[in-house]
Parts: sequence; structure tokens; C-alpha cells
Amino acid sequence: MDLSYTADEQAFRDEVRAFARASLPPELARKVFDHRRLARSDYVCWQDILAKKGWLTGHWPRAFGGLGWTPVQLHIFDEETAAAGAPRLVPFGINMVAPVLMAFGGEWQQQHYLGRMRENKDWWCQGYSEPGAGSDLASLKTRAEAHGDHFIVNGHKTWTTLAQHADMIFCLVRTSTGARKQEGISFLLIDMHSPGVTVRPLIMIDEEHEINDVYFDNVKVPVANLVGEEGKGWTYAKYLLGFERTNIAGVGASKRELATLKTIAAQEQRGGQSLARDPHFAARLAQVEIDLMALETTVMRVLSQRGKTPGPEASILKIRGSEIQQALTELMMEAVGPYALPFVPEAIAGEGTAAVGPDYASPLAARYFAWRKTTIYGGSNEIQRNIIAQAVLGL
Amino acid sequence: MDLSYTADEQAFRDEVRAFARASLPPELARKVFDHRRLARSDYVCWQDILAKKGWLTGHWPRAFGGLGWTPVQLHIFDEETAAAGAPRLVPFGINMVAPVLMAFGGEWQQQHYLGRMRENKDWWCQGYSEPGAGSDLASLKTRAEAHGDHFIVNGHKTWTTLAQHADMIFCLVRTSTGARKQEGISFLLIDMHSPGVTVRPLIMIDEEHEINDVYFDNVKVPVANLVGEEGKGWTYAKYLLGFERTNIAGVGASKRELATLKTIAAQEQRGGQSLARDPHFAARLAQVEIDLMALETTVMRVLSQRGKTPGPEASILKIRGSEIQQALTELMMEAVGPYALPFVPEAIAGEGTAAVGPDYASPLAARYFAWRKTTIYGGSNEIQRNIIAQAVLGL
Amino acid sequence: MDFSFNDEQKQFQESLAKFIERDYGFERRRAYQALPEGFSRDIWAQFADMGLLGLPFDEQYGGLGAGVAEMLLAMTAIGNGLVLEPYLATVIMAGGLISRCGNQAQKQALLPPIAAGKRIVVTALAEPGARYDLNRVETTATRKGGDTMLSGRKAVVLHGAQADQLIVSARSSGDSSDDSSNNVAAIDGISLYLVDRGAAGVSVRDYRTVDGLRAADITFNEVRVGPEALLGAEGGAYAAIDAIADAGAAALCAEAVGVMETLNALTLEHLKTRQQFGHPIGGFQVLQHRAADMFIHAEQSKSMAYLAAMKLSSTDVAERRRVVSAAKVHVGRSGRAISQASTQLHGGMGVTNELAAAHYARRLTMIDFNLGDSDHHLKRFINA
Amino acid sequence: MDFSFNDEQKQFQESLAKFIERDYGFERRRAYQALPEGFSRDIWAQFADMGLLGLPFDEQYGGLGAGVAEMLLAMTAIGNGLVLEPYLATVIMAGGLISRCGNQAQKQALLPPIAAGKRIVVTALAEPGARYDLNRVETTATRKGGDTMLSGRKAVVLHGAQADQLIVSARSSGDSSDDSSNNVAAIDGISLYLVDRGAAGVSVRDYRTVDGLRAADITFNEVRVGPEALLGAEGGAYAAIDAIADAGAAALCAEAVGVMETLNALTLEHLKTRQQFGHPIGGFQVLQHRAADMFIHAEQSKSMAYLAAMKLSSTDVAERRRVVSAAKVHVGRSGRAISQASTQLHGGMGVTNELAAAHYARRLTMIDFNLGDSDHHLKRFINA
Repeated sequence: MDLSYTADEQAFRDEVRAFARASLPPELARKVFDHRRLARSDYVCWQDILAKKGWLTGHWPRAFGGLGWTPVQLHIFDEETAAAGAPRLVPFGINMVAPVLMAFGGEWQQQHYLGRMRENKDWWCQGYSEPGAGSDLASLKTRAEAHGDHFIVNGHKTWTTLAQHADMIFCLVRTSTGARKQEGISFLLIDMHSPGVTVRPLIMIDEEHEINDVYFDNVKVPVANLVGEEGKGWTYAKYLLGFERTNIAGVGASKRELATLKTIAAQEQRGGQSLARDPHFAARLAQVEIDLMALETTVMRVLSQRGKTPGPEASILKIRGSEIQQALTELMMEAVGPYALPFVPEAIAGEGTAAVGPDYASPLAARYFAWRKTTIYGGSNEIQRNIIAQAVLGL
Repeated sequence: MDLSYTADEQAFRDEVRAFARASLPPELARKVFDHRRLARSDYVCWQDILAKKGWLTGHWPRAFGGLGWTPVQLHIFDEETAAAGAPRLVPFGINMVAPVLMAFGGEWQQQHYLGRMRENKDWWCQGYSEPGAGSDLASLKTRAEAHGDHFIVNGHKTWTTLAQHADMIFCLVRTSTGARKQEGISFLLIDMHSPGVTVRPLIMIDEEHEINDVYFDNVKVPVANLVGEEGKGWTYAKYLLGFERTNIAGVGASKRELATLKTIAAQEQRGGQSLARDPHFAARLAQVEIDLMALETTVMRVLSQRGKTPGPEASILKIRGSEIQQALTELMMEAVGPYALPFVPEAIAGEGTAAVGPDYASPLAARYFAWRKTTIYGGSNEIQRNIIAQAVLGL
Repeated sequence: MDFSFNDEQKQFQESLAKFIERDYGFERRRAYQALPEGFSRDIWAQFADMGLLGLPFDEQYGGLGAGVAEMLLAMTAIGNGLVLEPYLATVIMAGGLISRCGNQAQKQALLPPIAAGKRIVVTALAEPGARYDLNRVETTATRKGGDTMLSGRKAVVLHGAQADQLIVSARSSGDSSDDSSNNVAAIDGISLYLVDRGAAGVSVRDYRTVDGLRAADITFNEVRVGPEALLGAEGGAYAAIDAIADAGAAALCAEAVGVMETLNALTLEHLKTRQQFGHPIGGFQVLQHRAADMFIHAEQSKSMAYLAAMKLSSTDVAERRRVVSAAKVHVGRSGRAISQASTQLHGGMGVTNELAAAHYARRLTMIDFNLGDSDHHLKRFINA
Repeated sequence: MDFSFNDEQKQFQESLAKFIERDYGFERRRAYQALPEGFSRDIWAQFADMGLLGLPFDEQYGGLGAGVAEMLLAMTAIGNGLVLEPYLATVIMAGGLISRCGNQAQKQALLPPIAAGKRIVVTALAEPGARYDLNRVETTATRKGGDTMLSGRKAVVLHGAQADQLIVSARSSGDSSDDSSNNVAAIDGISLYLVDRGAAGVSVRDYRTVDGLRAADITFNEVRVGPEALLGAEGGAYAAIDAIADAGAAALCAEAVGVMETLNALTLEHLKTRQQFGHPIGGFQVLQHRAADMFIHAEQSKSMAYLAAMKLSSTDVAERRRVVSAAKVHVGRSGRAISQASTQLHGGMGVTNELAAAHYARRLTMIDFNLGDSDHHLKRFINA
């Protein structure tokens, strides 16, 4: 047992830090620090930079063109890029569908799609949830009927993050109606530019356009885009969920947000003194900081002990990670007091309109509301507690 | 709507206060304020004083020899006697079985038992819980078989509060095994001095002897002691539960404990200043104080709007009342710091042994542990939330 | 001790409920919100017809002379409907200040047109950087001949851009750093002035608030007002400001109770209808208990809102402040808990703009940021 | 970065687990507790045989020279078994102080008999009224010829009456009011002395603690000690006291993790076997989620206990204090949550003395009252 970073890990950290500092455009970092709205081009810009360096997929096995980073290296990479103000990487391709393709995809799928991911050529999104199937994912209704060398897909996905930017979507679709609803589900890759695909925005509580309804109206999908075996989609989906939960801990980003919170608290006043010195506020802030230390250590513990495949313990990371993210948005909103009230979308978008009150204040309330999603998506925290109770504790 | 006390109510408050001040033995009040262990004689002493005045059953209807106090008067009485340092009234007779006898008892039962209660002649206890039937009360197994003019009772009750002092117990017993387990339960009054009744102490987490196992081994009970109809015991028990929950809010006692907590906090030091001035502790104390204000107002609201029969909303009073009682014991224990650790039962019993550390400190940790019972007994808080969800919210 | 409403009050309550149901449905509200002023002048006129706009004013000024119970009912209905109109700012706060501090002429000139819905007056009391401390006033009032020149900035003035007139607090003497906000009587040197929103030197930055209302930051640059603009005694306005802020806080508590009622009802409806795993999700015990806690929070908040409203008329200022702060803390925290639980129970749709519940959750959360948040009032309660 | 134990450590862990299972069952523990000293000298001798009592000491003093991992494993096992023996007080705290401050002769004289289980030494550092601040020392050390006279009182000295010798902090110069406990280097004038428990002028009030251990309040009335009794530099002991208190706090965190593990296991067992309404109560979703939260708390606490243990050897004192305080806060709060949940899930029997779980819950709760509670350490964390 040695809980300090090795010299190699430390060197890697220095390298990532130096690279991020040198290559991340400062105006993009500023937008991230200030919680401004990011455009498609903002994400693509940073991912292109990483792809050129080979770091967009550094955590992939070397066999698939990655650098074979250890989980600890990946953690360092996340932490350092987040601290530098990098936007989060769009996870749906490189972190979610990629492991499924590596484990279950055909050779052409691996070469074609994984290759394009390494070069940041496609924007992927995830077609899981449906209006009637949220936490009860398996009750999905989108159908794919085989017609020779292609499927015809009809149905309605919802809650699809950034689908308006996407080139590709991976979908769970029903290819037969078996006895158990988990059976007969298949895993399909669909080109978002296909005729019959319609994206309709779902405006978020913060008036952000982040999620969408996606409609499939007789969309033709080549059989070559079926992943693995027909009817085995549920197995692949469960395999994928584990990966989704690991990344969802979001330690790197939360550490950056904690630092921002401290900066804000130092500038705000309460009763004639700095809010950071207010004992009650300081205690709440410290509690989140301690929780985050515990989470980070747990992440390291899980990663360094078990290698890359996360067990049901990953549910802890999802639960605590999302709760901490929410606590940070809540404290930030409270920190600015009455200036949490003004809502000036143009200022949040960074479109030149001045904010009302301190510049940092304007996105905070909207962000608090939007961040309530983190305990809902990726398997709600209630579902995660069910998983712990059943899969870990045997209840 | 007028939320102030009427002149009559104010006069009643003055009368109760003056009486308590004049008649409650100061050494008994001291024991109560200092959380010392109370002997049987302590309870009996105060109840005799009240009985002589007619106030032990002041809240009973005049038809049954009470004074017909309004719920607001009863609240004032509870509050003023608690503030004076009176021990709580043993509720099992006057507050629990009494309403059942008034509603469902025969004339002899009413005259005999209610009469003796008014004069504080019997100590009552409650025979509901069994080892296999806690929250699932209806699965009780104690049997009563009719043999001419008496029943023969066999079984095992547990968690029976102060049974070691009791003259009488009211019991739920099974008189037949019907289709639904709620059927075939009868409500029986049993003389604790009958042959075949054995009381075995269950030592509490604070080493207090407060609860007991009660065993019935071929105990003869006259048929005259059957309340209402055979097989209708479950109905009476549910009727009784409502009364139990109202009293359980414990506002008067919690107000006294809050005052005690403030006194302790003013005497304890943290970091060179009074604990009462410590912002973090003060904030926690204030939160409980505010919760208690809300609870008290809710009690008044429920009582003054609905008269004496409490609906399922009484579950709120049970839940919040017990949570506040626990929060008070917890803060008190924390207030004394390391001196929460010493455990000197003789000092807690007030048997002349000096306490370790401040006198007020010695019972506090034990009391914290014992008070965890308040969210368990009288229908656990989980059961109460089930009741709200189902009976109030229709889920 | 009597918590019940009399028949007249019950009738009032029912008529309010009918009005909200008929004229303030979710889609209608959206339409009002999209109007240039962010609320409906038609609705405002109907409020006037119903007597709502003069509810607490003396009858001689066109009011109904109603008491605390009616205020509770009106604000609860406003919460039920998520009403956008400037009732709090104009009737409770500005109307309250005028009733309390105004001279006969001012009352005569201002209250009847407010009650008739012809004029909107709002209060501009808080300043940037002062957070929730209304005694930290840096706006200056300087005598110039018989007139007074006002200079300074007011922050997050509710409906500031839609008002005809503003009641502005300014410092006519002393400075703000020597005030302890808990010693009301000792705070000195603050005066109130009536200012036309269109007066020279007044500049208004109008914006939406995150809970769907309108507010403004307002700058006063050498704004000249005459002697008739002074409301109440020069330098002696703080006690009135403090009292009216408490009246506003109590009204917000009642509004929050209304929001809680409707939000809880919407959430229950969702729990009973939304199917997952083949059953309504309201069958899950964890969600049942969460709903039970929401109910408990709302009931306890209602108790505190009643208590605070009752104490508004208390002659014991310390007791009034203590109870109003307790209520604001309780309602603030309960509101946070209810809005978070409701969002969670609604699942994905709960964080979209399309759901009525999302709007209720936002308002319920942001009420806490008006007239002192839970932390502010907890501190005031402790120091009371 | 490696959180795994090596084979030798795993073996050590297994042998500890076996020992606890075989020799420290609930009924056996009850019997040890009933012994006059409140623990078993036999067990203590077995600990010595296993090398536990010299675990962290240098090999030249009869120790094993083991590191942080072994300490974590030993303390976790102590928590698993709810061990009554004075391991923390003697091995971690007193042994730690001697190792750190003692001269060659003192180490030679004291450590081997401690490691052999022949002598029990404990620390007497805290004072009545000082709460958890070990720098608030009012016990005086006055020179009298070549000797030193000690006078004062020490509070809640763990196993004080069972110890052969005490390590007592006393003020040889200065006074306690001018110390800021967060500036370790600046705290001056505190010295450590070795005192025989039976020395003239030492009076001991022995008592049980609410979590089943033994402690004592000890009065020193003009107790004479020779120059050889001074441990470390005169007036310069505070840095060592602070470091050892942190070592003790980290050890308590590891012990708490062991208590949590067993308490969670007992609770799970109860949930799986206790029947209500015809099913095991572990089928109720609300109880399942509560159990899930208990598991999460325990896992997070384990992480913090590891982190704190690792930082004990850090040369950055501020960082060590910050992390140890964070761990103590986290473990304290998690322990409270787990013990409360466990009691509730056990129902009525959970608050009787007859259930093992009740004893685990008590210890878990009271650990927080040793070497600084959550509030104390939260403040230290904030000021770090």
C-alpha cells in the first residue's frame, strides 16, 4: 500500500498540465470557468487538439489505437484538464459506445467507428430513454424490423443529450417481442443524417437547449450497423452502464468548481465580512470539500484495486459524485445572494450583453436548476441505491 | 382566526402554573430537570397530587368524571407542568385505555376502571408488541381461550414499558384464528398480580430498566374484563393508536429540554468562548428551536380545527415530535464534549455518588441512546410515513 | 386560539381559487409572461375589481381594511397560481410603507389609485453589495435648496421597470457602517422618498428573474425631488422599512405555502400516473416516503406562515422579528427540500421548461432569495 | 498509487480476523468487560505474543517496525471485535510519544515492557473545561530543586486507573490563554512527564464509559518527579502532542471503520432474517436504501481513514492536520449516521443492551468524543 503518486504518475501529471496550459485556447477556458454556454465548435476545438496529440483516446487499449493509460493516469488527465478549464469530453463515443464496440463489435465496426472516434470525426449521442421508459429502460418501444440488408427503424427517443450536434447515435431498439421485455432488444448504430431522423429540442429548466426528442420515421439502417448479436442489446447496455457510472463521479470538474466557489465566497460579503469567513457558510463549504476528498480517494481505491471494469460499487461513485456536484451548484447560487435572481440568457451565452450584478453571478441559479439532472440521468440515484441494496448487499 | 390565547385560556395557564409551583415537590422537579432516574414513587406522588385536584383526568369528558378541558387547555396543562419539572404522566391508563373504555367499554368497566384511574389507584401498562410482532402488530400470537366465565391466556408480550410497576395491563390477544390476521383479535384487561404473570426486565441501552418481557402462563382472566365485542380488538387498537400519537408530540417536555440545552450551552466552553456563542452550535440549536415552534403551532392547528379525534395527520406530530426530541438529546450530548463519556449509573440514579465532570453531563449520553426509541415505538416513523402516504396522500 | 377561517373568509378563499383556476392556468400564465411587462394589465385590473389591490388599506383610501387572514389567503392563492403581477411589491410593500409612513395627503394621493389598479408603486430598498441588509444604505439624499438630490444604486428591485413610482431609501445623514441591523431603534439617518420612475437621472436596467418575474437594477444620478417626496420623518425611516420587510417576508411565506400546495399536488399526480416497471411509481416505498416528507414540510411551513402573519401586528418588535425570521428559515429550507424532491420525483421531465412543476420548483426555490435567505434569517433569529 | 495490501499484510489481517472471531465473540467480550480492570490481561498477553503491542516500535525496542498499513489493519480488527484493551492509549498514544520524544534510556526502559505486555502506560493530556484543546494546559510543573512538582487535573484519561504509568502534559512556563491551537509551532511552555500512577499525590477516579471502556479523572496534587521523568525538551512538547493526537485520531478512524463493517453486517443480517408482514424486512425499499447509505458511509469512511493514516508521516504538518481533521469529521458524521440507522433498523431490540449491535452503535457514536469531535475538527479544517 502506497497512497502517493509514483514518479511516473507525477511526470505524467506535469506533462498533461503543461500541455493543457499551452494548447487550450484561453478564451475557451474563460468560458468554462465562468459557466458560459459552450457552442458545438468549443467542444470540437478542444477534442481536435487532443485527438491530434493522441490523448482523446489515451485511455483506450493500445490494441485499439489508444495509449493504454492506467485508470490512475486517466484520473490525472481528467483532473488536470478540468483544472485548466477544458470543456468536458463528449463521452458518448469515446467512453460509452467505444467499450461496447471493443468487446462486442465486428471488425469493420471497430476499424471504422473507433478509427473515426480517435480522430474526432463523429459526434455521438445516446438513444436509450423513451417517453415511457426512463428508469425502466427495458420497456422501450422503438422497433427495428429486418428487411434484407437493412433494418427499418421507427420510434421515439427522448432526453438525448446534444443530439442536435450529433452525427451518430447508438440505440437500443426492439427487434422482437420476447417473453421477458429484456429479450428482443438489439444495439444499433444509426447515422443521424439518415432520412427520417428528426430532432426536436426539449428546452431545459435553465432555458438551455441541451436535450432533445429524437424521432425515427422509417429510417433505413444497414445490417452492418448491428452491434454483436440480434437480441443481445440488453447485455451490451448493462455492460455500458458500468462505464457511464465511473466517469460520472466527475472529481476533476468538482475540484475546479470548488475552487471557483471559494473565489466567489471570498469576494461576496455577508454582514460586513467576507462570506468565506462566515462560520456557517464556511462550515457548509468545508463539508463539501471533505466529501469530495472522500470521493476522490474512493475513486482511486476502486480504480487501483480492480482495474478497469467497474463493479456495482461504481454506484457509489455515481451517487456521491452527483450529490457533490449538486451541493456545489447550490452553495454557489446561495453565495451570490439576491444576484442569483437576475436571468439574462444573453449574458450566460457570453454574447456581449453585460451581466446584472457580479459577472460570475449570472449563470449560477440557472445552473443550479439544470444540475438537478445529475441525480436523475445515467440511472437515477434511486436506481443506484436499488443496485447497491440488491447486487452488493444481497437484499 | 385568532392565534392568541383567550383570556380564559390565559387564566387557566396562570392557575396551572401557580398550582404546579406550589404543589410539585422541589426535589422531584430537580430530578426531572437533571434527567435523574425516577422511582415508581416519584410518578405516583405527582399523580396523586393531580388526582386530588381532579387534574389527572382533567381532559376527560365531564360524563366520565373529567373536567372537559379543551385540547388547548390540555396543551397548556402539559406545557406548564413540563416547564415546572413535573414527571410525565404515565399515559397507558388515563390517555390510552381510557378513551377505549369510554367508547367501547361496558358500564361496569367504565365505573370500576375509570373511577380507579381518576383516583390514581392502578398503574397501567400496554400489552401490544410481541417478539415476532413489532410494526406488524396484527401478527400477534398471545392466545386467550374462553372457559365459561373466564379466559385462559398464554403468550409473551415484549417491550412493555414499566410493567414492573404495573397493576393492570391492557392486551391484544388472539381469541380465534380467522382468515385475515386482524380478525380474531380481542382487547382484554388483565390484572398483573394474577398467578401466571411473569415480568422479566429487558435492560435498555442506557442500562435502565424501563421495558420488560411479560409472560402469560395459563392466566385466568374474567370474561368481565373483555372490552367490547370478542374479535373486535383490532378496531379498538386502531382507535387507541390515534390517541397515542397525539400525546407523543411531547411539545411541553421538548420546550423544557430546549431551555435546559440553552443553560448547558451557556456554561460549556469551546475554543475559549461560550458554546452558546459558537456560531455552528448556535445554528444547530436555533434550527431545533424553529422546528419546535413549527411543531407546536401545528399541534395547536390540528387540535383547534378538528376537535379531539385525531386523524392520520397525527402521524406528522409523531414523526416531528420524536425527531425533535432526538435532536435535543443529541445536541445536549454533544454540548458536554468529552464528559459525555463517563457512565456512572449511581450518579444518574441520584444515589449520592458524585458525577464525573459537570453534574448535568452524566446522564446525557445514556439518554441520547435511550431516546432513539422514540422513532421506533408507538408505530415506527417508517410506519407513520406509510400511513401518511397511504391514508393522507392516497398512494 | 382559533385557526379557522370564518364564512366570509372561506368565500374569499373560494373565489380566489376559482379565479386562479379559470384565469391563471399554465398556458395562460405563459402568455402573460410573454407580454412586454412580463405580466397582464388585464389581470391587474381584475385584481382591482376583486378588491385585492386595496385589501389591507383603510376603507377611506379605497381599501377593504382586511386583516391578516385575508392577506394569508391572497398570498397563498398567488402561490397556487404562480401569479406574475406585482402584488407583493406594490400592495404589501409599497402600500404598506405608504399606509405606515405617509401623511394624509400622500395616502390620499397614492393609495386610491393603487387600489384601483391605476398606478403601480414599488419599493427600491436593497443595494448591490449589501446583500439582504436593508440598513446598509449608501444611496445619498443631499439637500439642495428646498429639494433633495438622490444618488446611488438599488439592486434587484422587483418590477422596477414596470412601476410608475418608486419608494427609495436613502441616507440623509450618518453612514452605513455604524449600524447593527439587530438594534432597529438605533439605526438612524435613513429616509424614504417617492420618485417617479421616469424622472431625470433615473436609469433602469430591466430584466427577467430566473423564477419568471421581472426586476430591475436602478441607478439614481442626482435625481431631484421636492419636499413632498419625503415619506415619513427624515432620517427616521428604518423602523418602518424593517417592519415592512417583515410584512413582505411573512407574505412570501404565505405565497410559498401556496406554491408548495400546488407543487405537492402536481407531484402526487405524477406519482399516481407515471408508470415504470409496470406500476405507477407511487407504489415505490422510497418515493412514498419522499412524498410524505413533502407533505410534512408543507404542513409545518403553513403553521409557521400563520404564526409569522399573526406576529406582524405585535407591538413587541423583537418578538415579531424573531418569529418572522423563524418562519422565513423554516419556509426557505422546506421550500428547498420540496422543490428538490419534486424535481427528482418527476425524473427527466422535471428539469425541462415544459412542465408546470419545474416552474413551481423554481419559484419556490427563489422565494428564499427575496428579503433575506434562510442563512440570513437564521443569523437574525440567533441574535434576536 | 496502490491501495492494495501485500501478501504478508493480508496474512496479518486474516490472523487478526481469526483471533477476533475465536476469542472475542460477544459473550466473551461481556466476560472481559466484567473483569475488575474492564478488560482481559490474558488477551493483552496474547496481543503481546502476536507482536501487536510493539507493532509500530523500532525493532531494537522489541517492536516490529511496522508501518501505516499494519496500523490500519490492527485498528480495524479492534473495531471489528469492539476490543476493550487499552491499545489506543498505550501502543498508539503513549508508545508513540515515547518513540518520538524519549531519549535512548527512556525508550529502552519503556518500550520493551510495553511491547511485551508487561507494562501499561497511557497518556493524560486533556483537562476539564478545555474540551478537545490539548494546548489548553493548566496543570503546572514547578521546579523544586532538581525535581519537578506537578499539580492539576486531567479529564477522561482512557484506562487511567489500569495504567502503571501516565504521560502527563503540564505547563512549565507561560499560560494557556495566549495559544492559538492552529499555530502549532508557536505553542510554547508545555512539557511531558512520566508519572507513576501510584505516586504520592496522584488520585484517580476510575469509571466506566458509556461505550463500555474504562477511563479516569486524575488529580495531581504536588506530585514530585525527578529529572528522568521529563519526556522530550522542556517546554517544547506541544508539537509532539499534536502529532500523537493526530496519530490517535487516525487510529480511531480506522477503528471506526472496523466498527462500521461489523455493525453493517449485523444490520444486514437482521434485515435478511427479521420477518414482518410475512416477509424479511430487507424487502422494504426504504430499508434497502437506508442500508445502501450505510454501506456508502462505510466505504467513504474507509477511504478517509486510509488517507489520514498515510498523511501521518507527512513532513507538511499543516497538510497532516488538515487531512486528519477531514477524516475525523467524515468518520464522525458517518458513524453517527450509521449508528442511528442501525438502531432504527433493529427496531425495539436495537435499544436494549442485549443486542451486540447496540454495543457497536454505542462505540461508534462515542468514538467521535475522543480526540476531538466532528465540530472541533471541522473548525480545525476550516482554519487550516
